[in-house]
Amino acid sequence: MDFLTAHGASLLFYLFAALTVGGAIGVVTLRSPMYGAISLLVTFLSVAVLFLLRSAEFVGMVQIFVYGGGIMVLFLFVIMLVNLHKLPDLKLFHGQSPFVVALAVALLALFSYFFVHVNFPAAFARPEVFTTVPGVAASSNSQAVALSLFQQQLLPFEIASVFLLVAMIGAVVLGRRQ
Amino acid sequence: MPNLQEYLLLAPEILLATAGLLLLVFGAVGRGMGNRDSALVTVVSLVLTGGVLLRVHAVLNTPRLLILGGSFVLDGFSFFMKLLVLVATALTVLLSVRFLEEGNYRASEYYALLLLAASGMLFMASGYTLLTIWISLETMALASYVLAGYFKRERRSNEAALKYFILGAMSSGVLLYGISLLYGAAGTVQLSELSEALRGAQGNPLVPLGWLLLLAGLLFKVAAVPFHVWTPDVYVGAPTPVTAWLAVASKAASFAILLRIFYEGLGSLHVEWQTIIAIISVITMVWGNVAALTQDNVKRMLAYSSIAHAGYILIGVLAMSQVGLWSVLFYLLAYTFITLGVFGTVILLERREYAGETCADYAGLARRSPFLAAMMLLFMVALTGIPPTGGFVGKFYLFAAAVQAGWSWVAVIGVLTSAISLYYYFRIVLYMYLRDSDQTTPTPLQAPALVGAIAFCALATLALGIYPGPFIELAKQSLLPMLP
Amino acid sequence: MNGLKELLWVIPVLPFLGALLNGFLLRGRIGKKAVAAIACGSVGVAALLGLLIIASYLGSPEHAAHQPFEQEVYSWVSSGPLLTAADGVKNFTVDMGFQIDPLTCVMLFVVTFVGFWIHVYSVGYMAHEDGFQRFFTYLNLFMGMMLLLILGNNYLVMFVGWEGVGLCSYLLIGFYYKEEFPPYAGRKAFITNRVGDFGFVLGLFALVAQFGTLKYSEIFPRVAANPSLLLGPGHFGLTLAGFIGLCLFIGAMGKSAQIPLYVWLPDAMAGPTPVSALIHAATMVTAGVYMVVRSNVIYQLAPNIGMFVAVIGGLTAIFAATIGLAQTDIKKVLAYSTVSQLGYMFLAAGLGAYTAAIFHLMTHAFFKALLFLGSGSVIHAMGGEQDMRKMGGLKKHLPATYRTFVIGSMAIAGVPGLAGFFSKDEILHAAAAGGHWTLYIIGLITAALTAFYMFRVVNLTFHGEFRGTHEQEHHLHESPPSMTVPLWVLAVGAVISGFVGLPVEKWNVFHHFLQPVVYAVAGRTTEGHEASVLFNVILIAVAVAIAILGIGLAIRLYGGTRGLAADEAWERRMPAVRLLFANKYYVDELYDKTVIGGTWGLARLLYRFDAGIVDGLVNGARNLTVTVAMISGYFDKYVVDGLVNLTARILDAFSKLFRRLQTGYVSNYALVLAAGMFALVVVYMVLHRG
Amino acid sequence: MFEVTTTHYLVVSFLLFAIGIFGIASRKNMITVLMSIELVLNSVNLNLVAFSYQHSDLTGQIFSIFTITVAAGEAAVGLGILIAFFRLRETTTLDTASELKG
Amino acid sequence: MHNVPILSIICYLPLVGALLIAFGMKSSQGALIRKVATGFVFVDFLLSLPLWFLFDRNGELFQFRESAPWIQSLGVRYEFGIDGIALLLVLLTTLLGVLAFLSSWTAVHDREKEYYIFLLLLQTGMLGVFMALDFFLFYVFWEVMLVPMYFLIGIWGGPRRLYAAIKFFLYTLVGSVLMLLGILALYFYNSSGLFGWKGLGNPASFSIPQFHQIGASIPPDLQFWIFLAFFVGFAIKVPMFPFHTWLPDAHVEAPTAGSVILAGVLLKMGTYGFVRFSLPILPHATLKALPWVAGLSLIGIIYGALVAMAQKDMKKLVAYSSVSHLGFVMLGMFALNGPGLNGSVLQMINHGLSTGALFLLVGVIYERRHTRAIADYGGISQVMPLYATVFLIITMSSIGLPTLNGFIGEFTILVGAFNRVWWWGVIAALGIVLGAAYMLWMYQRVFFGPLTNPDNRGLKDLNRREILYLAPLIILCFWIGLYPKPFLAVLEKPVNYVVAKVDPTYATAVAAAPIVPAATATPAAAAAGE
Repeated sequence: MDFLTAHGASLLFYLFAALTVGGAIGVVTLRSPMYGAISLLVTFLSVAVLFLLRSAEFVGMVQIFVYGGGIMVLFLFVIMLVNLHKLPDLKLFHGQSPFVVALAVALLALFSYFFVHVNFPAAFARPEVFTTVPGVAASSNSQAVALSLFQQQLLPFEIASVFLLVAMIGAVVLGRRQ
Repeated sequence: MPNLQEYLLLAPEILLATAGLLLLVFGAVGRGMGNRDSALVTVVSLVLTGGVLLRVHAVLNTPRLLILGGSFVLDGFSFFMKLLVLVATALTVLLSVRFLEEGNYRASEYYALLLLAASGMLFMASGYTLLTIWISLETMALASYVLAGYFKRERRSNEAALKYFILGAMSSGVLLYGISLLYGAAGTVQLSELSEALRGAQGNPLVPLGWLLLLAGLLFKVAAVPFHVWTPDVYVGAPTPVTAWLAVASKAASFAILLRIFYEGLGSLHVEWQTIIAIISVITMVWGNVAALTQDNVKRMLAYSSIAHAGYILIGVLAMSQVGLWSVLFYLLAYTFITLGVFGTVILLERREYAGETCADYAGLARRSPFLAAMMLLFMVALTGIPPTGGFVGKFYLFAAAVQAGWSWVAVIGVLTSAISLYYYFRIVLYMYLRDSDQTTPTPLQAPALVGAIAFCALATLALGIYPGPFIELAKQSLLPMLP
Repeated sequence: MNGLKELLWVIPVLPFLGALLNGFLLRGRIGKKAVAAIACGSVGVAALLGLLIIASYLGSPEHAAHQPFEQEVYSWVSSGPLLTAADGVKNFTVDMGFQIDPLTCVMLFVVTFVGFWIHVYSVGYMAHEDGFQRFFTYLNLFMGMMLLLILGNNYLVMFVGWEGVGLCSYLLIGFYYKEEFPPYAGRKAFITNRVGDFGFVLGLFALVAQFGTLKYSEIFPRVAANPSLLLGPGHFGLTLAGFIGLCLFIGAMGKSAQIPLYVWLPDAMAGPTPVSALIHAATMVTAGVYMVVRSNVIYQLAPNIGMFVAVIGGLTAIFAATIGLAQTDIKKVLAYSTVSQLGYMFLAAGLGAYTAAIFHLMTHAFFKALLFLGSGSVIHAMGGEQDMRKMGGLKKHLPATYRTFVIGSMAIAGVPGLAGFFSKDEILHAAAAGGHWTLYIIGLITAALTAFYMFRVVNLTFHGEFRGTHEQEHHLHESPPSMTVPLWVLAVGAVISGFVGLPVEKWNVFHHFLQPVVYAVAGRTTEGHEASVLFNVILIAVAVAIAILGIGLAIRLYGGTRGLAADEAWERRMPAVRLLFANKYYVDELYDKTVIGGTWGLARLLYRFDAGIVDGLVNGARNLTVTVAMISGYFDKYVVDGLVNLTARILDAFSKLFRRLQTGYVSNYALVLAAGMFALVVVYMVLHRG
Repeated sequence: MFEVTTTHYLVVSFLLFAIGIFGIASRKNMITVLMSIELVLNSVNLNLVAFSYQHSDLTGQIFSIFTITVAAGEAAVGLGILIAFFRLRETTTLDTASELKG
Repeated sequence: MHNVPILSIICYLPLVGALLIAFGMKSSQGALIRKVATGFVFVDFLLSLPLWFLFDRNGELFQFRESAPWIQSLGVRYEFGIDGIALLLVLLTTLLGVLAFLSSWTAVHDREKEYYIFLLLLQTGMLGVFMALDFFLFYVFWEVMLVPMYFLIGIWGGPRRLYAAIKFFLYTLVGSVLMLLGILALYFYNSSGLFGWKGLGNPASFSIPQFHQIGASIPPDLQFWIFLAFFVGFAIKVPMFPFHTWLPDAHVEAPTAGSVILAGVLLKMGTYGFVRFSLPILPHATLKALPWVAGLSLIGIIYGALVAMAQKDMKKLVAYSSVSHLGFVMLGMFALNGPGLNGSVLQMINHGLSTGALFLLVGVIYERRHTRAIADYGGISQVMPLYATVFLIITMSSIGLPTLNGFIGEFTILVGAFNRVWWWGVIAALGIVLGAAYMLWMYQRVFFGPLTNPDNRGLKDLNRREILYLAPLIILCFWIGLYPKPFLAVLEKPVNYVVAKVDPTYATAVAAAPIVPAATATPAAAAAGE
């Protein structure tokens, strides 16, 4: 029990990390895009949990809402729209997939070579940074984020609006029937 | 709380974005706006933006101003780049008018997207944190995906959009991954802080991995080998004006952030990335030029040529000196006019359904329409880098930078490959002047906007070649603080 | 009178003017009379002026001081600083300059005098040819060039004339350009000469490299005073003098048709006969001798080369003479005889008997020109026929020609009292006195052979029955005075010109006159071994005997009406005496079997050798060159150019490959991107992480 | 050893990244490819958040929010393209789009 | 006089003509265009004549100088000026220009407008090359010239014109771009220095006199690289032995006027480049490269002659003879002494005259018979006596017969070569023999012998116009042959200057001509700075 209390966070991490990766694998391996979407959802949600574990509550929520809500629904719509009944009878993977696997493994090796050479000090995080806002009592992560977002990172925020505008137009232009 | 004066300095970007929005709105309400009107509005707004831009930089009393919490910078470099983008976009609009008419697609969204993308480019030129830069890059990219697929009833246009999108998204994922690693190493995304932090973080393996992936993403945008695979297909598939715009504006903007990040943010690592870029540049020049040799499709040939030119520009980048910087800027300028001119001519010759794309369609052009032939000749000469054209001075400047910085061997490859390029550029000339065609109907020069644009480009090309002084001076206004 | 010599430069200009008028300004605008007037006039005036100038020079202080009179017309080539061995960096300049000294006097007199009369002769000879004006243009051009050659005061001007006469002989040999052979012969002559000139210019380069000048008066006196200048090491293991002498002599070989470069001269007979007389007998071919004598200082410093010259000369002399025996073409005989006589001159020059060489040159000019013109007159009468077997008995038809021809033959044969006798004798004397007995013997044999074949010609041509066709016989006629007068003039020359060089030392005007030209080189004894009178007398006697022997033999074999007709006549009159003569004739048969037969055989052999092998070698050389040329042509096309095209092909192949890599499948592209990313990292690690 | 460090996050994110790349490069179905792109972006988010925790710096989190935004936008446009594609070709198989090549 | 920019006027007059024709006239009015174009070059020629008289033989090295800032930020200036060498070449260019134009009157009927435009542009380009005193400017003209030449070959050329044109263009471009790098290296060494070499810190400039001044101080290793770059550029243009294969194609395919200009002027640019840049600016490298360059030249001499002998096409024969002759020019130049250099420059002129004339003559007969195969002729001198005479004179001039121009050049060259390394002279002299062989062989095959080919019976002799444009060449041939002094006098100063610069032996002996102070570059040209 104290083991759990001691290492609960770690256990959670391992669990959801596994789910994340599992979901991802599902996405790329499952034949039916529908199932793929489902496992993608799994990945999204477990990633959200991983966020929470790094004291990023707000981001976690956004992840759940935007991904789990918006994007996933979008995907499902499209899948419905182009209902792919004749999918099963064509090959799943591209002929070159063995190379891709090989390459992915190679990348894995290469990157891990880099990663093992980094020694991150055991997390020394000062969680208060993520939660406290100067001058505001009982502040929360959301407030902190908001503050930072609307002060330091205001410009990107504005640009993001332009970006979304473009995305909207684009979706409309391309999706609209003549 | 950032004060409002600072936002006044963003006037050009804001103006442009607003214009795009308005265009969208007016295009949507009622019967919407016609092609010409929207084009007019677009050009006007671009010109206005240019004016505002000039004004803004006139009121600046310092060569370099960092605002909005160090996320936005105003300096000669961004100024030059913004002007370049505006000019390029304006010319692109002129190129588009007739094309859209033939394609009869709704014009207003098209121009709106152009404007929004342009504003994104302006932000790229001035962005000073990786976040800002990246988000504006994405804005530009997204718009260009859509524009590439704008002729959605054309299978080729759609295919182009598809390829561009998937590969673009993937590459931006890579780029983003690189950024995240850099962030991980430095703990900041603000360039000046980043370079400070990196100076401390020598030997941190995340750093090289970070900038390598970042570089991979950027090389994709500038279409350097081996990240060029999308270019030929997209250039051929996309509507020709969009192709021109991609080849010029988006390439220029991407080079802007490449320079910004690697000179200012990663200057301390130049010894490492110079060699990498040198290799890439050599491969790119060779590959682009050689691959272009056997292309019969003019647009595809031009695609490869633009790949090759990316290689040339990289020569200037890897010099890692002010001269290099200026040479890149000047070259981008010259290249803009030349390329737009070429594509303009192509558009003028293009019949519906992508006729007029193969070299054979240029046979005997010198007889059918001497004007167009002369223009094309001029642009080909310029692309080859023969005086008295901007292309020559540009190449000259680039190679000068390389030689001075001790990259002569890269320069040697550069000059040799540019000699090779003569072959395919002059194959078109050969068709135009030395071959006779069955059809002798003179090509009609309707579409005054288009012809005007071409003529303008031609004049600019010559001016840059015969009296480049002022333009070089303009380029010299931009100084990036970099290590020796 | 004394100032006249200032007009030296006018002499060569006059013929050039003639050529200019006939060749360009009045081309095709004037009649033959006018053309002839211009041509002969210009040369005639030049000749007169020449005489006057010679006179004025002889009266001038320069001559008294044994100095040449020099005249710089203008500065010709001034070609900047040059590092010379003798005196450091100096500006190499050449002037268009002329000089006159005893040697020049002789040459000038010979060339203008003989030249003028040959011009006159040509008027008659060419009267019915077309290209009359062209002919005289070339002839005048030739005169001008020849005069440049002999009047120049430096080697370069000499070289100008040297090449110029070559050109003219090229043009004149190829005068009948509509036929196949003459142009070929002309080109052969020119190119063979070029081969010689190749040596010549090398000699000049060496001189320049040494002295930075080509002016006689700046080289010879210096060297004569200080021989060490030229005794330094040259090339090919020779001394400098040796190298230069050899190179110059190679030039002489070409110009004066010495072994092995003589092959062009017989072919050169394809030209009109006056040309043969003027260029290939009297003047041009002797230029080599002139040049060797002019450079006597150098040869004095290189005795080994001198000996080489002498040997070549001797060999050429006897070789050509023997060939001459076998000829049936009258001009061929004369041609070989010319070669042989030139050999004689070189024999003399090589032995250091420079004045003797020039002496023979002069006399030879007279009688050989005379002989050629005579043969020309014969050919003219025979309507172009040159084969002696078709002639015979022309004596009565062409009396004047006959007489002059005989005089010429006697002169060349060395009949005492005629020109050839004195000059030839002096050469033999030099050989003997120098103790070069082999050469002396060679000289003697040559002399005998010469006498023999010349009189064989005389007999075959003028004596006996006419063996030609009837219509030939019908229009046999003596030539017009314009042709016979020159014959007589030259005949006179052939008779008297010898007396200027009597074999007795102190009466030898010619020798003393030319002596100043032969420099006394410090530390060397020039020719002039004191020989006893008796010695001289013996030599002369031998020479005379030889001459008589040759002539006699010839008359014996070809004389009278050669053949059965004579014998039968004899038998009818006095059969008794016939046996006696018959017995006598056994000797003749013996001769016939041994000497003559042997000589004939040898002659035929050598002729075949000449026609076949030597000539063949030359042609072979040409063919070889052409083949090499072909080969290099292919080399250029397929190798040098091939490399370029290969590059192009390689690029093309790669281009196609790249195109195939652009498959059009997004997935492939994605893979490429990923791979590229991977590669980037790997490259980085290789470069910077070891 | 149970202690979860940034490295763990890096590993997870990298696995995600690799899988995403694999999906893009080897799946034929365009929808799946789009999903794989989302995977890549998610992996980046993991990095950002992890590093922001590492550095106790909010920027990472902010950045990841933008990433999510961009992901949404790209998904929208991508699906738009897909629909147009489907209209033209009646399929979502990528390989059918290979007219442009060479 | 010096306040009139006479050089610029001469240089740009043809350009003006080209523009006038381009915008002022219709393709239909060919006759008019012909006359106007010819008029322009003729006036240009007349304008260039005064240079000969106004040129001060004892004045400073470069005269008629014009100088104005052009691209200040790079230190590029607009600098014109000529020394004796350039003077002769400029005159040669203007003269040959007139002749080439005259020769085109009947030769070209197709697309006359473009033809004359390109020809005029070419004229401007060539003149600019010889006049430029700023290396950048020089390079601009150098490359500008290529385009019109490409068209002249490509449009109005023979059957394989496309191949020949692109080959010509590619070859020369490869050469010149490499040369460009050499120029840059010089530029930076003079000013801010380039990687690995500390610069001299002079104000950035491309001024050629300036480079002449710093020449000696350039470190040998750098000199070597620059020399290499220049060498490729110039050697291809000359062309020297391994780089010559573009020449025959270009010559054979080009129209007469093209060949004339190509042989007469374009080839001289390579040699001019050597004598103007490689020698005086890179003395060390030159001395080091001596044996190699001389070797190539010798190979070129013999090789060109042999290959020429094997040709069946007159034009090709003449083309290869050019390879041989330019071998002489290069050899003389790299003899690095007075006679060699004088001869080599003089030989440039001679080659321009005689080979130009040869191409004109071949063109004359080609117009009449439309074949250049030697085999198709024979006995021509019976029907065209005057033509035969002229051809003979030119032939003789080309094989270096005394009293004609070729002799002076070749002789002095050989003297120089022999003086440098004796066997150079020997081998080169062999080239002369071969030269006589192939030229006379061709002459005999074409002009002598029976008139076999019936097609040749009707051939007309030279007409007035042809005589008109051949006469000056012949006169010049004789003039240079008989009285070269005036030309040598013009050359004396520059030649001594170069000799003194490159070979220390002569530096002391020759009072080096006063170097004209380099044009002061503007401070703005700290350009290449940082």
